[in-house]
Amino acid sequence: MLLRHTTKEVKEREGLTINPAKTCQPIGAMYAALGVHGCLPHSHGSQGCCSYHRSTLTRHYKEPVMAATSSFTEGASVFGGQANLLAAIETIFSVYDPDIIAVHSTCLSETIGDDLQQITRKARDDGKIPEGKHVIFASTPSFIGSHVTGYANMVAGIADQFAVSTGSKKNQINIIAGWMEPSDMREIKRLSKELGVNIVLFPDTSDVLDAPQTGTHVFYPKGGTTVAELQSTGDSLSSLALGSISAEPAAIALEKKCKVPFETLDMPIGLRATDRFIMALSKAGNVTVPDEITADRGRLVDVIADMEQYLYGKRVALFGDPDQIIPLTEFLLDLNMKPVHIVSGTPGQRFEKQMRQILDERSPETKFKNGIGADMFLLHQWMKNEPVDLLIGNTYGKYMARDEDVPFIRFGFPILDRIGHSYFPSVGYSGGLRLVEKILTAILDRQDRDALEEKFELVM
Amino acid sequence: MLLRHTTKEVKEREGLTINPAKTCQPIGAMYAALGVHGCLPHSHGSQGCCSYHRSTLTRHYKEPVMAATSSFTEGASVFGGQANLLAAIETIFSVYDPDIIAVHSTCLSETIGDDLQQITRKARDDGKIPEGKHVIFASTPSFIGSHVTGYANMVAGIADQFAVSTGSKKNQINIIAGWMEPSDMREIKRLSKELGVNIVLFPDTSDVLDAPQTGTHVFYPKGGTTVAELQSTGDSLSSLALGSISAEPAAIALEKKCKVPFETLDMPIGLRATDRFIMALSKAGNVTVPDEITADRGRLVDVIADMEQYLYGKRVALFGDPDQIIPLTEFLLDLNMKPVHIVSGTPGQRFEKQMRQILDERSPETKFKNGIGADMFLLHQWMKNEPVDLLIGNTYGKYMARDEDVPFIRFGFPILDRIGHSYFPSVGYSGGLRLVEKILTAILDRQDRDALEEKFELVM
Amino acid sequence: MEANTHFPDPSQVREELIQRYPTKVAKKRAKSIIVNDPQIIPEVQANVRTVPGIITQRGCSYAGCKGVVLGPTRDIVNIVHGPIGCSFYAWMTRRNQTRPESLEDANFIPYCFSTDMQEENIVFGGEKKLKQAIQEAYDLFHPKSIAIFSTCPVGLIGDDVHAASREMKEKLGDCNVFGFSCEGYRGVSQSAGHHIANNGVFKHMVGRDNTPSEGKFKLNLLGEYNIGGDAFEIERIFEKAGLTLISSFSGNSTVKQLENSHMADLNVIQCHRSINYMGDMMETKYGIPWMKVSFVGAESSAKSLRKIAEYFGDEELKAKVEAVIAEEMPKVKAIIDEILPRTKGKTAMLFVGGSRAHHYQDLFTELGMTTVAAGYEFAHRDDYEGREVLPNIKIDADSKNIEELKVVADPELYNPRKTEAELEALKEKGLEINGYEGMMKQMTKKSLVVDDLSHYESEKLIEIYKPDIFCAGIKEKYVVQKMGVPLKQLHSYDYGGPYTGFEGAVNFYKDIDRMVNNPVWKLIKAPWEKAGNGAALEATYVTQ
Amino acid sequence: MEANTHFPDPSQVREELIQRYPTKVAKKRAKSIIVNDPQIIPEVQANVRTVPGIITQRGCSYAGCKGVVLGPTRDIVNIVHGPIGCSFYAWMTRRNQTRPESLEDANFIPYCFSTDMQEENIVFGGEKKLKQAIQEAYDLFHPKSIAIFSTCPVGLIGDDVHAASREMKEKLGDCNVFGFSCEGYRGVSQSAGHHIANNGVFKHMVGRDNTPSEGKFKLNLLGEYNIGGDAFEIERIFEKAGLTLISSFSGNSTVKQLENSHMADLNVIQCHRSINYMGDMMETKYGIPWMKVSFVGAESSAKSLRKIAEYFGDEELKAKVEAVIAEEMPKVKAIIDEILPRTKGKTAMLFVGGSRAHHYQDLFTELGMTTVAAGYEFAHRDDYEGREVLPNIKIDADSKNIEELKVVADPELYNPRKTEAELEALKEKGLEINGYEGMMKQMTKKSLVVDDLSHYESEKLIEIYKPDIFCAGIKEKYVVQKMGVPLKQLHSYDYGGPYTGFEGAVNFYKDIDRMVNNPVWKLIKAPWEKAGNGAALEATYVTQ
Repeated sequence: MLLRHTTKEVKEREGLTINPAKTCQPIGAMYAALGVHGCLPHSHGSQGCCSYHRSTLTRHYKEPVMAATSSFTEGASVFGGQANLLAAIETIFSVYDPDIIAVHSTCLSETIGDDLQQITRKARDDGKIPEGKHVIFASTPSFIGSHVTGYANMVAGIADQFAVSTGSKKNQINIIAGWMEPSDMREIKRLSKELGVNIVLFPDTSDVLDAPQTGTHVFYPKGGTTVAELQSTGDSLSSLALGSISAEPAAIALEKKCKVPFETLDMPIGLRATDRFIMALSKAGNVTVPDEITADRGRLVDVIADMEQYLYGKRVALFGDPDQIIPLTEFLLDLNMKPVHIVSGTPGQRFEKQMRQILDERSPETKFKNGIGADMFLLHQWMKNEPVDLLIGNTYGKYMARDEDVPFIRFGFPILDRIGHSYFPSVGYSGGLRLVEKILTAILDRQDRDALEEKFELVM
Repeated sequence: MLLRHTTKEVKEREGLTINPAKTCQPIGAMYAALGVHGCLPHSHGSQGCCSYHRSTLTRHYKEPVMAATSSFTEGASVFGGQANLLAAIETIFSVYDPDIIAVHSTCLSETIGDDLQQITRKARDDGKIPEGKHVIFASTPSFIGSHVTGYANMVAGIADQFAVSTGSKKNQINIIAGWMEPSDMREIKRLSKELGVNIVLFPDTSDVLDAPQTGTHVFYPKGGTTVAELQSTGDSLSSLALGSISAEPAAIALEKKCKVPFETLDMPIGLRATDRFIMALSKAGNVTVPDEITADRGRLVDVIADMEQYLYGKRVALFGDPDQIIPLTEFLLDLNMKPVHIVSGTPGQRFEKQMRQILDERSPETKFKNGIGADMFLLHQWMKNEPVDLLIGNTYGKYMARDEDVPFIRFGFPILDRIGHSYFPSVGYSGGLRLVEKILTAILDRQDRDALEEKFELVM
Repeated sequence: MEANTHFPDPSQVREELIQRYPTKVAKKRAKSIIVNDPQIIPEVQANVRTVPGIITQRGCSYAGCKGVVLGPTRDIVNIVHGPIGCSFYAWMTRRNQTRPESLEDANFIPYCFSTDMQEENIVFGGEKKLKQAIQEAYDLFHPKSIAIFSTCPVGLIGDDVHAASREMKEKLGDCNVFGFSCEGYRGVSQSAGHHIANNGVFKHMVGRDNTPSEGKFKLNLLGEYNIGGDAFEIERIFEKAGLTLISSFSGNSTVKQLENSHMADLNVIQCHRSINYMGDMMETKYGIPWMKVSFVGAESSAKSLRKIAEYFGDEELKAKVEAVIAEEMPKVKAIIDEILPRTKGKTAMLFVGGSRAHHYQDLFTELGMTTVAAGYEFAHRDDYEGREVLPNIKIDADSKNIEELKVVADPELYNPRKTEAELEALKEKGLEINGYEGMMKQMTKKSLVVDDLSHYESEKLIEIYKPDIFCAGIKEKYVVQKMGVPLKQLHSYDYGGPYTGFEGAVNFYKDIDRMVNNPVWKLIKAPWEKAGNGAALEATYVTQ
Repeated sequence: MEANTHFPDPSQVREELIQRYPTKVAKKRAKSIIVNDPQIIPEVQANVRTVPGIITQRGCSYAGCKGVVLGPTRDIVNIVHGPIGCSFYAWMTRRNQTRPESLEDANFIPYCFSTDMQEENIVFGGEKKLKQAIQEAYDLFHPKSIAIFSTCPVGLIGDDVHAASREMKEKLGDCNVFGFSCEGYRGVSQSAGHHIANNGVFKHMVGRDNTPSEGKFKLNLLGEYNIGGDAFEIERIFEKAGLTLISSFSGNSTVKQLENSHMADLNVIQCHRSINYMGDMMETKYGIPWMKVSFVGAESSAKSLRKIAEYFGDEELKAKVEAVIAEEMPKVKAIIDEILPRTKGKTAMLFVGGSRAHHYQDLFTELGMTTVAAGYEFAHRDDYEGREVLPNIKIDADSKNIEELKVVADPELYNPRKTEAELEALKEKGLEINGYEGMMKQMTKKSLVVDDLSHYESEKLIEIYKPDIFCAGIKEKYVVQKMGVPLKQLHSYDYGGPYTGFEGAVNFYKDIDRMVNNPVWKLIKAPWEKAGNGAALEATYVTQ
């Protein structure tokens, strides 16, 4: 047993988190900033934060992840980090020449009270920001929220600090990407194009964190939302925020600053969430849905219908980030599966509310929990008490899956031990098909493994 | 042991085929005909043939497969099948109203000597073929070749019987699809569009054998190459035949009939075969390759580079159809893997020649065999003598994989127990990425399964 | 029970089914599309040639002989003599399960053997290659028995598989080699192949081993092919009831069992169509009566057990059978009670095989569902109307070449298990010995009976009746499902089962419940396809 | 050995590396970029603050303390006091392998423990939550020991983890609880954390258990963290040679071993940077000499074994060590002979850690490869220039707050294992006791030494030198590979290993061979990207 100390008996814990189902805000801010073209994320704190975040993102994407740090030492912690950040800005623009530096704070700089707005203003006043270049920021103390809210804060910061309302509307819709893979962002763009709606998608890590091997390291890869696009978001007809936790804050910021109305949707994971996305986007863009999208949808329904017997009633435990696992839970129910245990480390009442909406009618007995105490240790204990047929979650799930001998699907962040997530989308109908394929493969492989010889099936 | 009677010792066999790595011609002809819009395949033989072919194709695609039969009884076998076929043509046009009936022969009708050309001519002369409708045919006796050559014969028949040379060239390239999945054909079209080359792809089973669930059964789904497109192939600038066994005969037929020059390529499976396809198509269409295709290629190379350590030296056994496993073998070598045993039931010297070209330099010790005697029983025996790390082949491989406890990837025809093949392409760079993902998943899942607890890896 | 009255007039339906056919075809098909009346049992045209060009469910003689009857045998090396396809397509595709007692016992089911005939064998004859193949199979596997199956060209080119088999049998000495002339063109469907298979097994296997068996109540189970483990469940019940199964024909069977099967005292027949020949021949030659049973459905299983007990006439056995039923039934009832509210009132159609379309109606009845239309793929009139029509059936040109074995009482082994008087007494108790009443008696008035349903007719029927479930085979499955109607495969069971006996009934109930109540059928239309787009509202209910 | 002469003038390279920096930065960086001369050993600026904004490889003090030194301990519950991230990122990411003797033995390595501090804990203090967490950990797991690691805000808000630990240790009674003030901002890199960890382990663990151990030749292995199973291989070799390993610091170690480690008679140090404090402190307090060894490389392993045998001065041991070497070496040589022709003449760069950049050069040397540039991520001048420079190192403001423990000889346990005379004699035999000569003596003249290499410098170096392989960490891996140069991770070993000892050397040779000769690097350019499209020809060679 890998997790040999995990007991079946569940005891209430108040002080100790074991095997968290979340990490801290700054890494989310770093990821979000990578979705802006020509942007260098900057971690205002100790070197360790930046190193850890870069390492984790690198392991997930198997791609270069560039970011700088204010390299706090004890002096900075005592006297404040302004000098470090000013020095960093100077060094960065001269050595790495980004269009934008996106600074996020850490628990350290927040605890000592560094004011990023004030410091960046000073940097500008001191002439440390070259003409046409930008320094933006987001407050992301590690002791609040999670990596998901850190992402949300940086995306909101991007919206707030770039969007300009010129007074004349543009025929375009903002799509604010919740925390999703580059492949997902690429698919959102493809779908929008197929639908015939002009969009500005931000952030957009496609062509950044899925860059080709070319023999050259391109420090600022070709992807990412451009400054011009970001500025234009203030003139867009409306915004669609894909994810109430990770994307909505940016939509609110845009509404506040530029009066761009918004609608918040689930991330388009699974059939119905994609339906809602397509409906909302076609409505926002005033277009009819082309047959090819309807056909793609029909292919997904077709596979679900054809393979329903293998999905029916299968018990699933899942953990991950709220904007992903909320629509995934709905999708599992549409697959006639049974999500039985769900945890998400990210705090917030939206999770509970949305889960209730999905589960109350169709699966009121499902156990779910988020925020403090909603860790993988708890999930594992639940699994020991009420076993499941399938576990879905990030790479750390593999330890539970092996101990409990449960088929396991990698989904979410981080995925450190397999490739594919950054190249093949999970969103949209095609993403739904991929999820169904993965689920079926997991279930059928297990059936094949465990079948008695006389029950080993040729056709399934 | 599922295959408990399979001995390690290899004995030469002359009479007995055990667990074949092929099936018979007519099913290939049926599959090819489904790739023509409005076409009903017709099996000129006993009912059993048609029933078996429809069943096998249905199990592979989990889709309706419509085809009719001449329903031979003893009388027809004695007196010839002309009456049956004429009756069938009449019934079919009145009941099922296709644009085209594509007749293929069977061992039965071939043995008794039915002449399809003569019978279809008689049908036309007798007024049994309505105005504007077509009856085409191919000779596909089961005792020659394999399902692959049956496919090739029907595709050649389609080319030969539809193509018209009007004397004025059209700015388009024919792409003759070797036996591939609807998903592959869709990807070929997508790539050609991205490349900016006008093509006529035939046959084309996309939107036929991957039809959406709509609540209605569409007898002739929207996909398939149209008659007009097929007729225009005679005016195309050139043809690219994707597969020397399954596609080249149609290219030769077009050259013979309409003087359309052709080039034969491997099916674009894997990096280099796709390179050659892109090069050939860009040359034929006189276009430059857009950056997005180069980037897709770069992403595939990137993943190979990043994950090379898991691929390196892994020993692979594979079986399947020549036009697929030839480029797959090349791809495995490019992945730095070691194809060690290869069988293909389809006879013909092209296989040996092409395999030699690929293997002689990089892996001269690889065992391969095709045609009579190249069955899965032999492959299994080879595996018992020299074990492998991975088996690749159609669903029937699962029995060997389980017995030998070898990871298994489903690839080829038929795949009866999983979904995905018809929706996600194996061709092109994205298809290569999918293959690499599958290979890595198989290898890494096995590593995870077998790892000692202290060697169980978080990051891979 | 009357079929639900909101259904269209079945005779109008019949008109609609045939109106698109050419006149001759329509005329012919009309005779196979019958409005049922269980009181009078109208005649159904069956076991006739399918019109060429019609998209039929049917297969061929080879499929019936090799695929259905011999396929499930575990320790015979079944070599298909012909081009590769026929053997390939019958390779494990029928899910005949088998359970050898140990790893040392033979099990050839996962293997596909073929002579893979090439053009030269067609031109110059394939006997030599066949004999070579037999020799190689013997050298590799040393089986007790090797069976040869002829595919279409074999008969045409004149290969004598029987002579070749005899020669090799003699040469090998300890291996029983025999052939079947089951070329695909024989007869009009699989049915011809069943008959050929019955003949071959009877001639070459039954009666070879006269070793007496232990057991007080010895019977054979005929026409049970252990698809999805059906035979396992029946075996379980037999064992529990104290019945000794000598041999199955042919699910989970062995050569030894088949060769010893004439030592049983009763043949019970599950699939009448495919194996009734064997029952008759064993009755004639050995004096073993046969009795139609059905272990499909919990009630039918109970009834069949009681019939068997009654046959043996032993009070202890009867008590044991009642005890078994009393133990099994409550579990079944509990599931029924849970599921019935969700299935009651729904409708089914069954078009499959030569027996299943009849017996699976019992399971639907147990679920409160009505069978509105049914028919067989390859049955004969007796399977529809009952064996009493046998003397009136005209054998047409397509079937008359199928050999009828001349069977007589065995001078040594004939031993009538029941006297005429005993049989009479049993009949008076309601036991139909050597009889079968067919499907139609059980179906409601005005329900539709269609033999050899065509694809065209199936689509029409679905359009008109909109059944909640349709039962057929793999070729029909996705067509029907594309129309939004779940299809239950009754050949392969959709890779589920077993469906026989008590446990099987529970499996079936659950599967049908899952299928007819699956939410996926409500997901078919995209919100933007729904009228007035009022659905857009519904589609956004999870947003905030 | 001279570096290959076709390389650019290293001092020009140095100019190129710094020319883009702002003047002050350039001036600072220039002192850390040194052209080597093994004869004179120029001074390398090291262990100084990284310029803010520079993209550095370095991490923080917490990473050095929890991640590096304490992370590999198996049966301590290591609770990170702070917001969730720090604990999350150090969760199994360093591949410290461990092998408990049975399923009953504790193994907390796959667990991540955190107090997950929230805003209220920052505002009102987190000690209460910390004590609650300790209590909960104790109640759930009953560990022998609980260690607390402070993250950045902890020191700033004034949580006293030491007081809290003492209080809980007393309360729990049978659990040793102690804390580390390893906040991320302390020092300039992980190095500060190593020192803090050394102090804590020395204070709270070493010397708690005076049970004498069996074994004639007892030693501790310091600075070996069992990444990829390195310690397992060294353990294998020790056991084979008859050496008794009392404790590792800290790969595959247990509380019991660490607490008993002062009973050993020799400390051998693998990673000088992270653990030399421990060697010195144990020498002072217990009289155990330490000796620098390296088990990276087959020759180094042999040499280190001989040094240990020489230290113990036992002839039998020496003979046994020679026997082990004689047995192991041929297998290594055979592989080298096979691989060398494919690796000889190739070049490597190593920028990693505080020890590996030095020792892995040996493995490359064994492969016939030249190290053209190398440097550490967080080392001190002594790791470059040798411990003789220690007295001359100026401690700057960033490091002077790292506690230096005042250690004196233990009144009871101090026991010098060797007399001054014996030590002198050993030195004369070439054994450097309590010494380390550093990396630069071993490197070629004109090779480049760069401390705390920045991202910018690494890209420049690669552009200029085009090395065949680059060794660094995960953050650098894909950057370098995007440039078409394979990168070998020397922290995580790319999830391979072990690389120590004889078997490890073979593993490394094979991996490097695979990497530098991988055909994938030839596939980077698409045929249409190749000049003149002559490549199109090549690309079609398989077509017919």
